[in-house]
Amino acid sequence: MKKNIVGLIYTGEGISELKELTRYRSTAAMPMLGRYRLIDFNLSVMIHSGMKNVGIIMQKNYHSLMDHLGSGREWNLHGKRSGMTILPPFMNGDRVGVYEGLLDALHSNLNFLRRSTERFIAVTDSNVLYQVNFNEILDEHLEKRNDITLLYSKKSSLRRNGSGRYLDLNGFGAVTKMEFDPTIPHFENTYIGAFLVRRELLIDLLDRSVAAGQHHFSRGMLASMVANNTHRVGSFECPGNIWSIDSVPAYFKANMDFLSDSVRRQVFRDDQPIWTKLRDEMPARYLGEAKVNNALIADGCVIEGNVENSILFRGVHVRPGATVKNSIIMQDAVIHRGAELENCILDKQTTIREKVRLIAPYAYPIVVAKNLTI
Amino acid sequence: MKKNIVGLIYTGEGISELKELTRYRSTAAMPMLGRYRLIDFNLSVMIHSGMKNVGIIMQKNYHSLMDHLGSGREWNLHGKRSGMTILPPFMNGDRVGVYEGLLDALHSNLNFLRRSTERFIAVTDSNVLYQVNFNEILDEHLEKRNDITLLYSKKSSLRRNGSGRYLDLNGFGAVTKMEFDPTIPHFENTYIGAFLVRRELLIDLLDRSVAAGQHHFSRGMLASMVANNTHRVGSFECPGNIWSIDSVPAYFKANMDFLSDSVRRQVFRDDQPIWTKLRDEMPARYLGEAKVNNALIADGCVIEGNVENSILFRGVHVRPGATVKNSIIMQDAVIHRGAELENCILDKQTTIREKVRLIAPYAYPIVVAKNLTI
Amino acid sequence: MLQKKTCVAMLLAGGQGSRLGILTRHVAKPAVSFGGKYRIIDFPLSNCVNADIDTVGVLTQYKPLELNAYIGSGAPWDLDISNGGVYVLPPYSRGDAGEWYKGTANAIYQNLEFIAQYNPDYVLILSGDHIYKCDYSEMLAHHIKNGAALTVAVREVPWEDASRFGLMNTDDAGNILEFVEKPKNPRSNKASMGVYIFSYDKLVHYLEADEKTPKSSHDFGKNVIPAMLLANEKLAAWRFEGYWKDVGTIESLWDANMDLLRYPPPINLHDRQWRIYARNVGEPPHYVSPKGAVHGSLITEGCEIFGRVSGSVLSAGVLVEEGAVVEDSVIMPYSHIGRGAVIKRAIIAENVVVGEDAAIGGDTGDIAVVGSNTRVPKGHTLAAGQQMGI
Amino acid sequence: MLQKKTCVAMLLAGGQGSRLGILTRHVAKPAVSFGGKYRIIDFPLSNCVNADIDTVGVLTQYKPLELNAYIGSGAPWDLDISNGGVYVLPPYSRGDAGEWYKGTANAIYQNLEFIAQYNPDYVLILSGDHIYKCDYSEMLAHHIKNGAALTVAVREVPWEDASRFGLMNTDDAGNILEFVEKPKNPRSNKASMGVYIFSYDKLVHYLEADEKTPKSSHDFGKNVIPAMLLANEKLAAWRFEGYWKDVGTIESLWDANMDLLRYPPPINLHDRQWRIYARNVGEPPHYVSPKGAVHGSLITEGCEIFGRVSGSVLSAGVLVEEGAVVEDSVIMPYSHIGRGAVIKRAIIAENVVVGEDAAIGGDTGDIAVVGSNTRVPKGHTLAAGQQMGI
Repeated sequence: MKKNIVGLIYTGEGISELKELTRYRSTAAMPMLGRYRLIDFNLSVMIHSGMKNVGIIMQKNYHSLMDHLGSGREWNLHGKRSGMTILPPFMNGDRVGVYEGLLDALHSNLNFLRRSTERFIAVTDSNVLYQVNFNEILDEHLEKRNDITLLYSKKSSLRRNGSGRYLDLNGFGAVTKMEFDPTIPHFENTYIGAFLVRRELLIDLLDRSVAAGQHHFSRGMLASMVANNTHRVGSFECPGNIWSIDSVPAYFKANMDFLSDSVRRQVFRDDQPIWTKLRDEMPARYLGEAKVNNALIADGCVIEGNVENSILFRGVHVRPGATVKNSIIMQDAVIHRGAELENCILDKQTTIREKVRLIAPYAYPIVVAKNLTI
Repeated sequence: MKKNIVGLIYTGEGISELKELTRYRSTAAMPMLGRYRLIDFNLSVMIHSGMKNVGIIMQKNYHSLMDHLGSGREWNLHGKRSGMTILPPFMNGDRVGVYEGLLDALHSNLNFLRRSTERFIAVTDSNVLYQVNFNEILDEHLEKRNDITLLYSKKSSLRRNGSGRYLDLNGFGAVTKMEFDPTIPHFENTYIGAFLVRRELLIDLLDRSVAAGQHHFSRGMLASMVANNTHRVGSFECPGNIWSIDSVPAYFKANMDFLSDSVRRQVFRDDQPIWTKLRDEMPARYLGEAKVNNALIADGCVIEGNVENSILFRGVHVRPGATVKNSIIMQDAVIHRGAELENCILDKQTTIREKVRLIAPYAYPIVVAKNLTI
Repeated sequence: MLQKKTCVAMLLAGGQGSRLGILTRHVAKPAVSFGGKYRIIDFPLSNCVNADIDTVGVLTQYKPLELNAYIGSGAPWDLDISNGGVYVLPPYSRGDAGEWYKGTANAIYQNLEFIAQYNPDYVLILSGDHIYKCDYSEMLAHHIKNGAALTVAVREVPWEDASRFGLMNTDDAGNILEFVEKPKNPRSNKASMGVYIFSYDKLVHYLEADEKTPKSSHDFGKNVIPAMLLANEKLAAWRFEGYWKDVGTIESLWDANMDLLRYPPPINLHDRQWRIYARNVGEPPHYVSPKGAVHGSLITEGCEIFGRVSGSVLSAGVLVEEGAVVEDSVIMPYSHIGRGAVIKRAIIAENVVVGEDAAIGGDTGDIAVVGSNTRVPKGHTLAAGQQMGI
Repeated sequence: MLQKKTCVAMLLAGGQGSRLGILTRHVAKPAVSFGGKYRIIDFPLSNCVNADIDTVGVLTQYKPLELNAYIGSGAPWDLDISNGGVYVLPPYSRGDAGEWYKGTANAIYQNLEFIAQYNPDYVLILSGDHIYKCDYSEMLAHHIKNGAALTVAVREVPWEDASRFGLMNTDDAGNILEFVEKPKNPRSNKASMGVYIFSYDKLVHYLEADEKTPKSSHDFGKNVIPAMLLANEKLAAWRFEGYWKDVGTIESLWDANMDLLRYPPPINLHDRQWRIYARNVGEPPHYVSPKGAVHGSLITEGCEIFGRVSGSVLSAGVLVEEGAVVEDSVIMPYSHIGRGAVIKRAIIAENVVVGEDAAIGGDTGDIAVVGSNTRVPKGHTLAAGQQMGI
C-alpha cells in the first residue's frame, strides 16, 4: 500500500505535425475519443498503477491543458497527501520559459524531484497512448537490478523513417545500442519515451549530465550510459496496443481504431475508468430520422442526421439531412442541414453551413480550425 | 444572492523595491503576518463581498504563488459553479509571456472576461492590503451611474514622492484629474489600483484602447477617459487602514502594525476569516525559559528563547538564549543559542548560527535571503 | 462553530416509496435512476445549488446507505464545502427506542437540531419525488417581500385532476385563505407542490405545537398548514410555472422519461444556465455498431448498441446485443439486453441481465417492470403490466 | 457501483462517554478537544489515511450532528474522495422501533450492510477514545502474513495495572491462546488496545452467530473473541510499541494534554511523516502582549494572551485577559478568561466565559471542570475536583 512511485508527465515534446490542432493547445491537451484529452490516458495509467502524486511539466500553449486539469479533483488528485502538481515553465531573471528538451525540463524542475518522497519515479512523454502497470515494471526493474528501465514497443505502427528512438537489446533485455532518427530504423524496438528509475539516481544523473555539458536526455545522457556501460539500462515491453499521436494521420487513425470492439475493451475497463473533466451534459438525443452506424457519440450530442464511422465529442449537433462520415467532430460543433463531411477533423465550436461539402481522402483528412464557420 | 461581480487580481505590478524577497516570488506571494501570503487578503476581500469566481493573472515568478493557491479548496473556490482561475502568461507563437502592463494583461485575457457570466468585474492590484466590501462599492457605482469606479485612499502613508497615481475629485466624487508619478503629489487621493466596472464595458474599453494604440491602463486609458470626458469615472474611498507593500520598509511596517490590537481587530474578524493554505502544524510550544513580549506567533513554532516585537511564521525555532527583536522570521527558520537579531527580515528556511548578531536600525531592516545560513 | 445561513433546505426523501414497487426494493426512491444519467434526487439538489442554497439535509428512513454512497462528499453538486454541504439524516435512535418518521412534519421536527446548527432565517422544505427545475431563490424573495410566515409553491392543475391535490384558495394578493387536502368538490385549481418556505421561528413554533397535538398525523398539508391558517398567520402562495412531474408511480416515472424524448422536450436538460448535476460514472462515449440502430431515444455514455433501440431512454453502461429490440422503454444503468430479446413499454432497473430471446412487455397495456440485479431467463416472457425481481 | 476496497475501517465512536462528565454533555466523546488544535477523533482518522485506508465508517449513537458537522465532507483528512471517504453512521430506525447499539459487536453488526458495499477483504475496528500514532498497514501486513482470522493489537502494560485490561496469553509465534477480560490474577501483561483486524468473511460469520446467541452482551472482548478461540480460529497478536493513552476520564484527558508539554514529548505531533490532521479554524497567529507571559505551554493560533499562562494547553481563539492566571490547565476553543481570574489544574471546555476574579481549581487535588458554553460569574470560586456547566 506504500506510495512507491511518483509520476511525471512531460508535455513539451514539440511536435509540429499536428498542425492547426496544436496551435492553441499542447499535444497532451489533444481531444481524444469523444470526451477525453490525451493526458487523461497518461494520468489513468499512473493512477491505476497506484501513484498518488503526479507532476506535469508544462511547456508552450498550456492554457487549455491547465483549464482541463483544474484542481485535479476528477482524478482524485486533489488531497493533502496526494496531488497533481502543475509545473509551468520558469520565468524569472534570464529564463523565458522555453525548455531545450527533456533534460533541461527535468533539471529545471529538480525541486519537484527533491521534494517528492517516493523511492521511484516514472517519467513519460505525453504523446503516447498505451496501457501498462508500472508496478509490474517496478517488479522487473528490481528483479533485473536495472538502474533505469526504458519502455518500448515492437509495434511496427510506431516506426517512422527518419525519426524516432530505437533500442537494440540483449537476451536479458538490457539495452546495448540506441539509434536516433535513423533514415530507416535498424532495431525493431521503439523507445516510447517513458522510463522508471530510482528518484535519487535520476537527480544524480541529471546533475552529472548537465555538469558534463549534455543537452539531450536520450541522445546524450541515456546514449552515453549505454555506450559507456556506466549503468544498467534495462527495458520493458509495453503490452497490447499503443499509439503515438505525432501527426494528423496518426491522430486520426488512433481515434478511428477505437471503433473496434476489441480495442475499446482493452482500454476502457470496468475496474479502471479513465477519468476526465466533467461537463454535466445530458445524454445524447436521437431525433427524427437520425441514422447512426459504427460511431462513438458523447453525452450532450443531438443527432438528427446521418453519422457513420465517426467520433462525436460532447455537444455536437448533426442537423437533419447532414451526413458525417469517417470524421472526428470536436465539442459543440454544428453540422447544418444537407452538409456532407468525409474524412474531416473539426475542431471545437466549428460550424458547417447548410449543404457545404468537405470531402477528403482517408490518408489526408481535412482539419478545420477551432471556431471557424465554413 | 446572485453572483454579480467577478473578481480579477493582477499580480504583475513589477515592484523591485522588495529586493531579495521577490527574487523567487511575486509580490502577491509575499509571506505576511505569520501564516498568510499577501494575496490571501485580496482573495478574502473578494470572497467576503460574495464573489464566487476570481481570476488571477500571473506574471513572472509565479511558481510559489501557484503552489500556495493549489486547487482553491482552502478558499472554497474549488467547485463547478465557483472557482479560482489561474491565468498564467501566454506562451505561444511569438509571445514570450511578459505583459507590458495591466492593459496588455487584461487584453491578453479577454477570454476570461468574455467567458465570465457576472455583470460586473472588480479588478485589483495585488500589492495592497485593505478591507472593503465590493457590494457597497457596487451600490454607489449604480447610484451615481458611474461607468467605472476607482478606489482611493486619503491615507498619507500611501503617498510617495516621485511615484503613485493621484486623483482630483469634484464634489460628487467624480474624477476630474489624474496625476502619475509626480515629484510631489498635488492631490490628496491615492488611487490604489482597484476598480469596479461593468464587464461588457471593460471588454469594450480594452478593445478600443488597444486599437487606438494605448499602452497604459491608467496613464493611458483611464487618463484619456477623464481628460476627454467620454465616460463617468467615479471614485470610492477605502475605509480604515490600508497598506501598500512596495518596499522593504513598507513591508516591514505593515507587518509590525499588526502588533496593535486595534489593527488586528479591524482585519481579523470572527465573521470573515482570512483563509490560507493549510500546513497541519501542531500548536506553538513554549519550552524552558521562553520569554515572549508583544509578538505574533504561528502554529508549529518552538520558543525556547526571547522574542520581542516580532512576527514568527510557522515552524520557526528560537533556541534557548537566542533573542529576536523587532523582526519578521519566515517559516522554518532556526535561531540558534545566543544569536541576537534586531530589525531583521529572515526569509524561509534560514539558519542563524550560535551567537551570531544581526542588528540594524528600524528604518533599514536587514533582509536575509531564503535558505541562507549565517 | 458553524456560520449562520440565510436558508437551509430540508429534503424529504420519503419512505419506502411502495408505489414504485420493485424499483425501490433495493434503493430509496430519490436514488432511482431517471433520464439516462440522473437520479431523482439530482433535481432538487441541483435546484438548490443553482439557487445558491448550499446547506441541505436529506431525510430518509429507508436505505440510507445507498443515498449516502450516491451523495458521498457532495462534490458532484458543489456541496463539499467547509461550512454547509449535504447531509443524509436517517431517523436515529435516541435511546432504547428510536422512531420512524411519523409524517412529513415529524421528520423535520426530529431534525430541528440539525437546522439549529446553522441558525437560519428561513427553511426550505422539499420533497424527493418530483422532476422539475425551480429557482427557489425567487420563491424566497417572494416570501421575504410578503413578510409571510410560510410560502407554499403552487401550480395550476387541470380542474378535472384538482381533487387529487392539496388545493389552496387565495385572495387577489396571493394570500392563502384556505387549504384543503384532496377535496371532492374543488373550489380552486391551485395545487400545492409540497415545496414550502418557512420563516425559521414560525417553523419551530408550529412543529413543536404539532408534536404536542394528540391525534395529529404530523403532516404539513393536513395538520401544520391548517393550524397556521387557524392562528391567522400570513401564508403566501408562490406560483410556479413550468414543467413539474410527480414520479411516484411506475406509470408516471415512465411517462416522465418519455417526456424527454418529445421535441422540443417539455423540460430542457440542455440548459447551461441551470444544469442538473449528477454523479459521474466515468464511461466512454456510447457506441452504435454497424448493425445497431437508434431512433428517437436518449442514449447515455458507456452504452453499446448492437441491436435496435427506439423511443427509449438508456442509462450509462447499457448493452443491447445484436438482434435485441428495445422499444418505448427505460433501461437503467449497466443492464444487459441479450441477443434477440424484445423489450416493449417496460422499465428495466439496474444491473439486470435479460437473457436471449426473452420477451418483456407489450405494445399496449401497463408498463412491465424488471427489478434491479434480476436475471431474466433465456426465452422468458413477462407480459405487459407484470413485474419480476429479486 | 462502488469499487472494491482491500480494507474498510469502522470507528466505534462510543456512547455518551459519561466518565468525561459535563465535557460530553454537548458533544460526543470523539469530538472533544485535545492538544490545542485537535479533536480526539483526529487521531484514529489521521492514522487511517496515513496508513492508506480511505474508507471509514464512524459509529456513534450520541450527538451525531456535531460529529457530522466536524467531519463534513472529510476534506481535512483527504477523505473527500469519490469512492470511499468517511461516513457518520448513527443507529437508524429500521421500522417502528430502532435500537441503540447494544455493544461493540452489535454496533458493527448493525452496519454490516455499510461494509458490504465495499466488499472488502479485511475490516479494521477502532475505538474513538485513544491518543496514539499507529501504522495500521503494518498490522494488516502482519494479519495477512499470519493468515489470521483476527489480529488484535496488544501492548505490554505494567504488571500492577494489568488487571484493568483485557489480557492475552500467546504462544511463541504470537498466536492468541487465551483472552481474559480484567482477570484478578493476570497471567499475562499483554493488553488489548481495542484495535482489531478481521478477515471479512470471519467477521460476518461471528457477528451473525453472536447476534443469535442469547444473553450475549454483544461485545468483541467478552463474546466474539472467546467464541472464535473456542472454534479454534487463528487469532494473532500484533505488538504495538509507542505512546498510547486512553482519554476516557477527566484525569486521563488532562494527563494526556500535560504529556504534550514534556520535553521531549512522549508523542511527537511535529512529525511530518505522520501528520495528525484536523479541521482548520482560520485564525491568525496567536498574540502575546507586552504584559502577557507564557511558559511551558502549548498555544494555538487565534489565542490572545494578556495575562500569565504556564504549564497549560490553550486551544484556538482563547483569550486570557490582563491579570488572569492560567496554570496547569487545558482551555478549549474560544473560551475567555476574564481579568484577574485564576485557573489552576482545570479543564475549561469550549466557549466558556470565566468572569473577572473567578477562581477555578487548586494547586492540588482533582481536576476542576467547566462545561462548554458556561458563564462563570464574576468572583465565583470552583474548588479542585468540582464541576460546573449548563
